[in-house]
Amino acid sequence: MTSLIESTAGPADAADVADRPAAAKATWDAFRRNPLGILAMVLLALLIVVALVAPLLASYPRGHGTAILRPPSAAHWFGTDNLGRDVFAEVVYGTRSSMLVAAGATVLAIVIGVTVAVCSAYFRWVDGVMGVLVDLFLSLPVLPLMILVAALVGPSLQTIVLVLAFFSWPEVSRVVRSQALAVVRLPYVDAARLATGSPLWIIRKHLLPAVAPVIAVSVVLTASRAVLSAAGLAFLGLGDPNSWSWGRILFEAQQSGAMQEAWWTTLFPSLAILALVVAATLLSIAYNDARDPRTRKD
Amino acid sequence: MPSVRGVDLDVAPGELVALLGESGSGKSVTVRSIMGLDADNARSSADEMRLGDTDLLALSGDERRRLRGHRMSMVFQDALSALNPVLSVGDQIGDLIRAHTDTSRRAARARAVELLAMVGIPGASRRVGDYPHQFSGGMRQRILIGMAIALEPELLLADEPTTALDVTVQAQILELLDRLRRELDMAVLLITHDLGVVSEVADRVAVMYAGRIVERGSGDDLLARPAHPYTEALLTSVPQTEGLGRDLVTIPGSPPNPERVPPGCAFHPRCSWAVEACRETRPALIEVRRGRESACHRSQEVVGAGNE
Amino acid sequence: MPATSSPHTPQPAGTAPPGEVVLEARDLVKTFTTGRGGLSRTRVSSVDGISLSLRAGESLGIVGESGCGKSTLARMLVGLEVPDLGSISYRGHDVTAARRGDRRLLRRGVQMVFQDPYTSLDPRMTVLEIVGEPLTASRTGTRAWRRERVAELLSLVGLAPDLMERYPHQFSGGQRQRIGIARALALEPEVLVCDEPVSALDVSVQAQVVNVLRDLQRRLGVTLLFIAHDLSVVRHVADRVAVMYLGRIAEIGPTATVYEAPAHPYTQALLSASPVVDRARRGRMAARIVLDGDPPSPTSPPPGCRFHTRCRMARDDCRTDVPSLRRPSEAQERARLAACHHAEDALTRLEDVFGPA
Amino acid sequence: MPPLARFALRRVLRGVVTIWFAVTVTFLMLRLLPGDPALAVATPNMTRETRQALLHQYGLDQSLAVQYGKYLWQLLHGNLGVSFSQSVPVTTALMERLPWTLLLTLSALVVTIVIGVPLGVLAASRRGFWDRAVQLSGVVGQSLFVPSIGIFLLYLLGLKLRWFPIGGAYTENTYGIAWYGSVLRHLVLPCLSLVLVQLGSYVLTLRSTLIDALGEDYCTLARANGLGERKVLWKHALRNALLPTTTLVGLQLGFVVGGAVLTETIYAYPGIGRGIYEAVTQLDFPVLQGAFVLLSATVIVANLLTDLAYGLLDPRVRTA
Amino acid sequence: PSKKAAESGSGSGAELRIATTTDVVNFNPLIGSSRTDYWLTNLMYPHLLTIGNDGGKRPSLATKWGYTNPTTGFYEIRGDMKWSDGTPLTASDVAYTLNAVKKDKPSGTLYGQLANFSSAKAVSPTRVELKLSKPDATVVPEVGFWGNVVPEHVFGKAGSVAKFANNANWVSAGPFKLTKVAKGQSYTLERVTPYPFAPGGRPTVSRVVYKVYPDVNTEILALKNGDVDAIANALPPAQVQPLKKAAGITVEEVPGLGYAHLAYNMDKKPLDNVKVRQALSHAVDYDAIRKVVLQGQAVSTGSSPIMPVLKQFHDPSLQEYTFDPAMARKLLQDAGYTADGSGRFPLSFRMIYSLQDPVTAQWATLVRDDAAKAGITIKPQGLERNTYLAKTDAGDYDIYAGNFAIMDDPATNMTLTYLPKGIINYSHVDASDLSALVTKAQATTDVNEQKKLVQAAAKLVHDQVYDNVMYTQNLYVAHRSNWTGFVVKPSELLSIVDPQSLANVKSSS
Ligand SMILES: Nc1ncnc2c1ncn2[C@@H]1O[C@H](COP(=O)(O)OP(=O)(O)OP(=O)(O)O)[C@@H](O)[C@H]1O
Ligand SMILES: Nc1ncnc2c1ncn2[C@@H]1O[C@H](COP(=O)(O)OP(=O)(O)OP(=O)(O)O)[C@@H](O)[C@H]1O
Ligand SMILES: [Mg+2]
Ligand SMILES: [Mg+2]
Repeated sequence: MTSLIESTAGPADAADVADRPAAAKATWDAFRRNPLGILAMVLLALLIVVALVAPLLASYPRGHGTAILRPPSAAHWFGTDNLGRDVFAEVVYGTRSSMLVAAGATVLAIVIGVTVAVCSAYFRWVDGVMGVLVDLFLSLPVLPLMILVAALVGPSLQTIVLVLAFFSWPEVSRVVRSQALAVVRLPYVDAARLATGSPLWIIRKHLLPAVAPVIAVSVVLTASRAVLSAAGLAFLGLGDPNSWSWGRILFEAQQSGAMQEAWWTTLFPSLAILALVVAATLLSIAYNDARDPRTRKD
Repeated sequence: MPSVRGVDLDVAPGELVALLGESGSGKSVTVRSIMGLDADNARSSADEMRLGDTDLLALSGDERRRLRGHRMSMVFQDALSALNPVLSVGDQIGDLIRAHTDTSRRAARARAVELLAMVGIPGASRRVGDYPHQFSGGMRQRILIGMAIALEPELLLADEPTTALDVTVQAQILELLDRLRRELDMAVLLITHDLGVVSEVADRVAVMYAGRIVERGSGDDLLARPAHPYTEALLTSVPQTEGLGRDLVTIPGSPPNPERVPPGCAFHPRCSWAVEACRETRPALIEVRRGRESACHRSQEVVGAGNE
Repeated sequence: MPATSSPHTPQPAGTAPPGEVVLEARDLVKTFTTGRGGLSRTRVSSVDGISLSLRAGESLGIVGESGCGKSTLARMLVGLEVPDLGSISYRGHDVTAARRGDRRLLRRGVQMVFQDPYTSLDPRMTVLEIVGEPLTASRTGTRAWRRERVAELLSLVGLAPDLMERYPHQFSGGQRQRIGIARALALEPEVLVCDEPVSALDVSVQAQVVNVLRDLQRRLGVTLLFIAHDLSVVRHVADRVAVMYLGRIAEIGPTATVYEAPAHPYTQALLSASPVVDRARRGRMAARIVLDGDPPSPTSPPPGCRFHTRCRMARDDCRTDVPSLRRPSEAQERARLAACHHAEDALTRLEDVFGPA
Repeated sequence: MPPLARFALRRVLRGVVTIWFAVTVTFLMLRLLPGDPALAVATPNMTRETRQALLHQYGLDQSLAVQYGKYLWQLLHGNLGVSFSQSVPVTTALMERLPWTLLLTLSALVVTIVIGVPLGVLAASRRGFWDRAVQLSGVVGQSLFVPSIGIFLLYLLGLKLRWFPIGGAYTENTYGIAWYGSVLRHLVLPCLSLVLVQLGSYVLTLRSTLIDALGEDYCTLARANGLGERKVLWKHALRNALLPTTTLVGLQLGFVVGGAVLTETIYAYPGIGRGIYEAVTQLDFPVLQGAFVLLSATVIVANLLTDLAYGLLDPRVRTA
Repeated sequence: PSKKAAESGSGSGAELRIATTTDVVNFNPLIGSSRTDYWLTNLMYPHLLTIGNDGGKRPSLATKWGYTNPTTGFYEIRGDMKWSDGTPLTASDVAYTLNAVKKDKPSGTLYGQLANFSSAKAVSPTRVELKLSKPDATVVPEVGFWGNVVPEHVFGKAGSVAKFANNANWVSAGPFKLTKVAKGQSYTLERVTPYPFAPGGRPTVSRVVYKVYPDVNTEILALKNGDVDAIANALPPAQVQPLKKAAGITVEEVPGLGYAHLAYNMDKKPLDNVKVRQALSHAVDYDAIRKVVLQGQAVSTGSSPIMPVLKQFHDPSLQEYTFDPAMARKLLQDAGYTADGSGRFPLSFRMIYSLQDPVTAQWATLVRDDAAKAGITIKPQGLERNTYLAKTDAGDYDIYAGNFAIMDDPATNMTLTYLPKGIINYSHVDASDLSALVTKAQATTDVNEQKKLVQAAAKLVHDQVYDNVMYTQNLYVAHRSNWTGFVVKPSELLSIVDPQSLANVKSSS
């Protein structure tokens, strides 16, 4: 057999590529080539901008208007609700508080979840206790419990944030822990153990940076799940009645009985929820794909 | 980005050719191209590729597929990951047999038992229904070999079949391969980076560096009188009894990054023989003497030095 | 490539006069419990009654098949793992329990070089941070001083100090392994435990690292524990060698003795099975000792001599009695011990290993 | 002890701990957070005296420890107590609802798997357009807000097209075949929206694990052995890729059963999720506690089943 | 058993399907608290009295009622009613019910009416006499209206009526009897004969099915879709017009007997100052609330606790507080407050309301915004129902916003609302002149005398802002137009699903 082979292949296929500092550029390059990822990022950025500059886009929807349950028009892009308020303004300000809630809950959940995860990955004995606790938490029916707590404590922004965080950290912890466990088993952590006796040092210098990408993905997913859960609570009448959130618009539409006929009162907040969650999910997928050298190439 | 360039190989029936090269030098890519199993992101081209009198390049994808496992087969480096963990060993061998021949399920299984016995799995008939994880590393490798020879192929490509194994088990496997190729008159292309293995079993040797074959020749000749500085350096850097107490001879620098292969001779930055010409022109693989080819501007001198 | 000696070559603290025991292990036993929960919970006997002593300045090689417990032993010796039974003492201090104080003592005195140069360096740290980590973490010295020290260490292992701002992935395997060695040296340990430091490297690079280690030993008087599965490398590096089989030491003694006259059937098989780059001896393929079967699983090690299942010389007593490490009768080999009931017998059949001379 | 018995014992033990945890969490939440069940059943004309009597009747005037001890003791005897608001045993109140939730979630699961596996395979094997399309719709589905999609489906398929009834689990006063037919018709919309919402995660998981599996050596070997791409995909890769999906089923089932609140609410499906919501509004402590016990039990059973399925699929577990 | 599915169309075999938004919580009418409980149990356990559109009591099971002396009341009841198991419904059932409730203290409304009641006795099969512990004119009409009569031969066997679930084997005195329950889904009731208030003693439809929907949106969908024939709940104001226009659907107007109000907690500091309360009263745009939130479906009560619908008590001379921020500011200045540069007074009030009450939830924000115009800060605090109740009970609010479903009898209601110990005295008013008037009105059986007293009390409430009654809401319910013969009764509790209404309704298509 004779053969003359000319073969071409892509860049080196090393599993640790993603972890290199230089990989940031490679990740970004790959990310840039994913239209869905870019779309998601633009969408997310847009929503964030809307949240930030809400006062420039619309005045805070308060009081009542005269035109009640009017379909979308030039004056009211998204129509008006049963008190004649501008649905567009409601959605704009809803973006603000929905994102605020998501951000607050996510920060809390991430802090708790990551702390627990990293500690259980590093300290065996913590893992024993916290591992069981996380497992137990994960087997609790989350949404019903959220409803219960929100109902008992009384709905307010703080309550919602706390409730969401309280029930989201175990999932964060689960995901981060499995990654952290893999990292803890890596020889460079052993090497660090031989270099210093301080667990805090190792966690701070080695463990946290290594799980950072997982945390990043976790942040996005926790936030998007928080948006859905917060909307769910609001829809059941357990949202903060004093700030506009997408869930509250839907809840009020439901309360006024206008849901089906006045489609604009439900369509736009629903689309907003969808847009945020889809954007967040796509972003995390695109980021993961870009980070993983195996999927990076296509 | 090319990771393998202009590789020319031939293996005769019953012959064991060793393809030697460091990690990343493109050995596996070569094997995959021969099998027609390029990764999604790889493209390979060849001027000529034939198996016996079949022109592989002229075949359609499906014809090529039917060749695989039947007339040419392959043994992988890591037997644990190469065997499907959720299918029984007998099932996997049976799949192979039934993919190429019109065999009943039962007959395929019987053949699987036969093969397992042939590669030295004790209690083959009992173990044919077992799953990969239930076998030891050496047994798995033997199972892979059994699978590869199931349809008595003309060509067997063994990609580092013993690297993951201990020396004692490695010896078993090498012996098994050696025996089978003689019994079945197979052509074997053995990929390895272990000079010891090459020295033990190879009839002919091809040495790869940075995606190219830099030297070829019969085993005895090549190992005794390397004609390429890389082969030479490789041989001297292996700790040997003779050199005890002395520092090992090292090759300075490190293997090139496939993304930035140096111009000219890829080995020149590490080569103690390097001259100006090496930096600019890539030496072709040319015959140094009968049955010996080397890709070095100074092959003659290198061989000569070895002869002293 | 020998390292260029720098003007301020660091001397390990309190270098012991050669011959004195620095690190001693007695009857170490380590068993792991494994299993993905549920049904498959099993106990793995990883190290079973190993005693060793390392003398200042010597290099002890450990060889053995994969999974025989080499790494576990190494990890216990550096304090990464606590033995179930047995004791470890460093310079006479019992450091087995790995309490805080013990750890600090051990860390200063015994350091480790890891097998895989790719995963043993944090990809997110620069060389400066990696090598200087032991110093930074303990807030030793000023920043500038640490920089100086890292530069020194790098040149000690033959790396240009101006590479210290780079990240590990910008280095080749051999260079990385040298970074690992430099890191291990940062605390000026007396003992360097090297767990297969060259196994992951290509032959062409392996030699560089082996040379660096030998050079360090010569110049700094570091005591080396060198683990490998490649017999030829160990032979090159080690003054003494220990052969491990399934968690126990099969044979231990001066390198030359063990390689030239192995007294344990397992050592013999190992030596005979190792491919040698020597075409002249190619023909022995058929003649050599090829062990039957596979290594037994450490989850259910065989009783008696653990090697008896594959031993060509196994008799009844091997199946029941655990052989102790003893000196085969010949008097001139006082330093060599073998754990075989029939070591004398084995010594008479050496031609099976090397073929007829 | 034989390994199987030990395994069983461990599982049972874990189940007991899980239930205990669920009970305790709920118990403490109900007692320590504000909210007074006597007020929940209050009418404007209720006097303080009546409230006191009610609290006494509910046993809520005892100390926390006593209440907790009593509850656990009762639970040990399989007694979940008596509903505050309905005066019937909690078991009765819950068992009326559980079958509907199980019907809904299990049928949604079956449909999801039946649709999800081919979609996942399609996405993994036809990279490019199909992959992106499946991926995108999976993500969109996953991101849908249940009430939103519910409103839409009810409006479109319920009111405008009149294909499906609005709310409920069956048509009253139908019998025999007609009854089963009506159950099916009522099931379609809630099931559809559950499927829409959960399909994405299954497809995406399956897709990525399939892609991983297709790149594994064993698939390369299968190809090297001359097996057709279809066989490689469906026999070699899929079997392996189904494992993580199985885990997901186990993880999600409990979640879905509890999370069906919104679906059940929007479609007026008489399941346990809505039962919980109603119990919350009435602060019916025993029913709430019972419901969480029941849901935890469901999760445990679901995990046990997935473990079994995992064992069937993965010989590494089965034959260990 | 294979029965035929819903025989739609005309005739006596028809089935009436009614939508509701909540499940039955409890089948025991003496405990039950949800609306659906009330609607369902009313079809089985008769009330002694019913109510007219003016709030006046009308005969039902009782044909005559009154007082023989200030501490003895009586009911004369019909002799022609029977329980569905054949046992006649007699005065002893009535006496049993009242005595059992007094003894077992079930949580329902009835027990609250029995404060001054000591015992009842059936003096004949058709006459019950009530002993009162002190003179109280409200006991007979209120107990008669609120209380269901339950069968002694069933409930008597069950031990305490406060714990009896009554969840199977129902016995009914008509017009319908519960036969099948599917929690979360539907309740099926079958016709009971004879039923004296039905034409020919036989309810026209053979079966009534209550179907449970999650919310009014779905109910409306189901009504349009034909899945149900009527919706029991009152429509949200915004849905009245669209449904009136919808083909095949009839919207009925139901007089409201309740009112919405703001109660200023006089235990909390500046709210004990009448000027502050008056300022607050002038800082609400009542008209706008009625026009926008209630879509004009509400009427002013003239800021009086006696609604116009209660014609015999109403005092048209009381005028509603005007929405007048300037006036509010002036009143506050009189009270010694000064506004800061931006026109804000240093006054901030926390106003609680229930999130489950959509109408209040909507106007709560309007109240806040109106008050802001007068420089007063109001912070609305929407609460989940249970928390709302808990806070209400604890007096943990500055302003209470809410509404009462039925305030049919001024004297009764004033004792509950304005006496210091009154359990719905949410403004915590304790004024001796008001208390004196109310107490006297409660004890007076003379209607004219009582009218004078309650009007005087109402004027006090109005002038001193002991309570700020905002409006009484007219309710609307919808049914499919092919159903006719509904008898509309006031309040959402009765509306078109009152037993007498359902006994007469028929399908015409
Ligand atoms: N699928 C792929 N995508 C991108 N690059 C690849 C791929 N496969 C191989 N390469 C690159 O091609 C070069 C040759 O790889 P190959 O696997 O043939 O080396 P090798 O000689 O077999 O090495 P080893 O001894 O480590 O197995 C390497 O640089 C490798 O990174
Ligand atoms: N953390 C652990 N948990 C469970 N089992 C372990 C652990 N570490 C080691 N083992 C087991 O102990 C035995 C000895 O392992 P060890 O790593 O010491 O072997 P080794 O000689 O270093 O092998 P290799 O040459 O492959 O590195 C093996 O069977 C291994 O599976
Ligand atoms: Mg390879
Ligand atoms: Mg090891």
